[in-house]
Amino acid sequence: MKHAIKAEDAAALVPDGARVLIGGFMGVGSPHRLIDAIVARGTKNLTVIANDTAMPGKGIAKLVSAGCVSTVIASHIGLNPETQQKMIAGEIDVDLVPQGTLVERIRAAGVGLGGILTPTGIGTLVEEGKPKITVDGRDYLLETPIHADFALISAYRADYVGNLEYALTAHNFNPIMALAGDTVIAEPHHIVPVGVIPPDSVKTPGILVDHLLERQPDGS
Amino acid sequence: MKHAIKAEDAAALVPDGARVLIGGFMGVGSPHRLIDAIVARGTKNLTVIANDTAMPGKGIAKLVSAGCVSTVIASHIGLNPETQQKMIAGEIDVDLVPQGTLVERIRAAGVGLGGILTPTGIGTLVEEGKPKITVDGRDYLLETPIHADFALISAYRADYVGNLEYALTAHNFNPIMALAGDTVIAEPHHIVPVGVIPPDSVKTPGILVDHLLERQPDGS
Amino acid sequence: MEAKEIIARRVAQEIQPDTLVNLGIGLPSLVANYLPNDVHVFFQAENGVIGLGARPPEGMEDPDLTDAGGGFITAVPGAASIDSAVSFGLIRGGHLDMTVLGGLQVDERGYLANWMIPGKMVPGMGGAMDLVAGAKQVIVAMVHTAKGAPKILKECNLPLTAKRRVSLIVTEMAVIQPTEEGLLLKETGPDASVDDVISATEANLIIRGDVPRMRL
Amino acid sequence: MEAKEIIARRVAQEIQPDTLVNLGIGLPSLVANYLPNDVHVFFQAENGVIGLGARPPEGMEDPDLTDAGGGFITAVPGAASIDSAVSFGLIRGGHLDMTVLGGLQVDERGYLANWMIPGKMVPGMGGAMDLVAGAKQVIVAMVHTAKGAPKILKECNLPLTAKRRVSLIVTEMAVIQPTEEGLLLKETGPDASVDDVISATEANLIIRGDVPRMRL
Repeated sequence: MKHAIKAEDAAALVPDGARVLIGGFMGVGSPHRLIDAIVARGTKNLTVIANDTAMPGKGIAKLVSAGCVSTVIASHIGLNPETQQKMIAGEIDVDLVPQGTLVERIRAAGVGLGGILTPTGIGTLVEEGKPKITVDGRDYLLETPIHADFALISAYRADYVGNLEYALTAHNFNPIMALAGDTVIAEPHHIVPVGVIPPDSVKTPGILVDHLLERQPDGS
Repeated sequence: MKHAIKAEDAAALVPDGARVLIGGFMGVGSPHRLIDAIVARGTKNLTVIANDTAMPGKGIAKLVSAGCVSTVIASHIGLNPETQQKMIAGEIDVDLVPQGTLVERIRAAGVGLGGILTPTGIGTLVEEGKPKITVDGRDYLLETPIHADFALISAYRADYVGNLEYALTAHNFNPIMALAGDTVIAEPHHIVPVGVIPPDSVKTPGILVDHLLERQPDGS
Repeated sequence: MEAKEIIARRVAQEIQPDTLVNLGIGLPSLVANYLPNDVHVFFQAENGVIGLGARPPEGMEDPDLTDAGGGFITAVPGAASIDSAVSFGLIRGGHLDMTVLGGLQVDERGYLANWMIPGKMVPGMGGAMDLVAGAKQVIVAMVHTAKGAPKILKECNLPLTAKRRVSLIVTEMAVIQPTEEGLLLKETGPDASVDDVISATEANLIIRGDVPRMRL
Repeated sequence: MEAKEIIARRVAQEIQPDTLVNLGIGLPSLVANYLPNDVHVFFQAENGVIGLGARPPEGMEDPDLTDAGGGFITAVPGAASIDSAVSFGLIRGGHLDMTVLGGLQVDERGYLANWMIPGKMVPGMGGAMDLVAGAKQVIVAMVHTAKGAPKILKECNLPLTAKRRVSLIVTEMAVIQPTEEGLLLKETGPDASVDDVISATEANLIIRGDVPRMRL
């Protein structure tokens, strides 16, 4: 059983310079209270691995604006001009990875694979510096795992074992990232007693989750 | 929308010599009516890719007994002495693959990867003939995709779009195999109208399923 | 008719019933508006839903249900929520029948560039590289020229999205099919002659007999 | 006390609270019977459940809920159903705290052989290779000898399950920890002296000071 903790206590677990996976797609399904707590704490030099950096004022964009981030590994930063400006100004390193490759590299880290072979990126800038391997006459890039110290994820519903359910397009990277962080902190919308979530509805088994964020004090 | 078809009509789709993925683990979560229909039809020379060949009289074991199978790719045949006897007698080729490698190779075929690097099997007989690749100082085997002409799977509940839900340990290989057969035939316990299965409960999107088996005539 | 409407209407004709289709954000997303009512397809939003529905009525938005551009959507009956690994597994694994994408450039080889302008605009490739590498059919939907300059070139000078010949290029001026021999002009736009298309195109075009007009 | 009970009782002492544990079929599965009531762990059955519960009362079996041996089980509150890709993802990815497996042979390097006897018995490795390669701790639970012949050898002559040093060997005669220097005898069984263990073992054993008896 896990006791739910306050967002500020969860944020305090993440040190300066940590590598953090953050769930969400353009802010949908991101752990918003946890992000706010990290901004409030003023954590520095984070390497953020996420699909995108959202749009100004939302989700991961707040970490970028607050100067918490030194490196971004993402598939898309197009809706966040600030990330692009900081990249051009040399304040943030940005590593762009195709979305399907990004999620498979995170999964590989989570499930103990040494890498995967993907056709995506063959013949493009993405193949620079990567081994090319031919299988059955077709070329693939060898893409290696992306490990992280933390996975900061969002979920629809949790129980106190840490089992998680997700809603609609707020799944996105969250269930995969839950496999790949050394420490996994989940921010659920709801927390229910153990036994309420049916086994077939659990998408992240609780044994993967280290910390649960408590609900909002007002119950929302 | 898909019209549910009879087991005998589904079995008729599978020609002699086909490569078929069959879901199930020791018979749990196998498409039993479809297997019976293939046995009744007397299909020959199947290459069966499955976790195991169950135990005599159950599931895939019936295909082995009926002489439908010429090759088995599986992780375990220990509870089926008949498979072992036929292997020793040279009547069936058996390729043994570690269970976690088997499911990842099937997944790789289903999700368009050219292979995966796994530590499983390093330093054992399994590594014979396979490229060894070092990533971050650790050795991995390159394991290649396992494609198939058909995936014959079992599910708990379907709708007429073909969306599937699975129950408890009857998930096993079914959701992964649904990705990897050129033609996917699903045998559900129940079929419900479209819209009854919530989007978050769907584990195999209907667009992957080509044919649904009708319910038993007696409604069971 | 506006250029975008011509393009969207023409692309809509390419969509086959009972398929899975991914529409990119911007111009491609307009295609859904022109699908005949009796053609049932499932639209995928690569952020995680199969069975994307129309925009919800005001006040009925669900913050957990958006498309890949972040806009609110609904889900049709029979929809499925999927995570990003499954979503891109479907794309890379050849389960997506068609993707419709915008383009910056396409060339005689049928190669597409649509994800960056070095030194100027680096949004990232998002899902585009996977979509072009993995979808069964790739349709590029774009206006024919950019400020008068051709976008259909002998060879792309912007970084490629994939080294894969796209299936079809649809602009307001032309429908062009990349083939092994080069770019085949299949149709001209409602307001464009064959000569108009040739002069607005840098790439060589293969012209076989009479080229019909689009029927919209 | 029977050999199997000694082994199961002793292995149970190794299990830490709030961990994820996989018990192999046969002897290892007995370990669950000897876990103290106040130690909460989740048991995984690799065929697809986390939170394996006891055997159901007669008549309450669910054909869709079995363990890796095909026996009927129940699920504890907080259980999760998972597919084989997730199940082995957890195993290979280092999320499984402990696996307890049977053994045919273990050697001085701590390497385990437990999946085939060439020309005689080829059941297949099932999940064993992944479990030994991936679990944080690997405990081999087996009787010390087979028909009087040692099973703890200088070097395995049966095909290896993995080239990985297992964490602990527990038999009815001894608790042995494989180390970089070799096999360290940590405890003797309730009815075995150090000399008894040495003579029933082909491998060299490292013996440091007084070797305590198991406390069961």
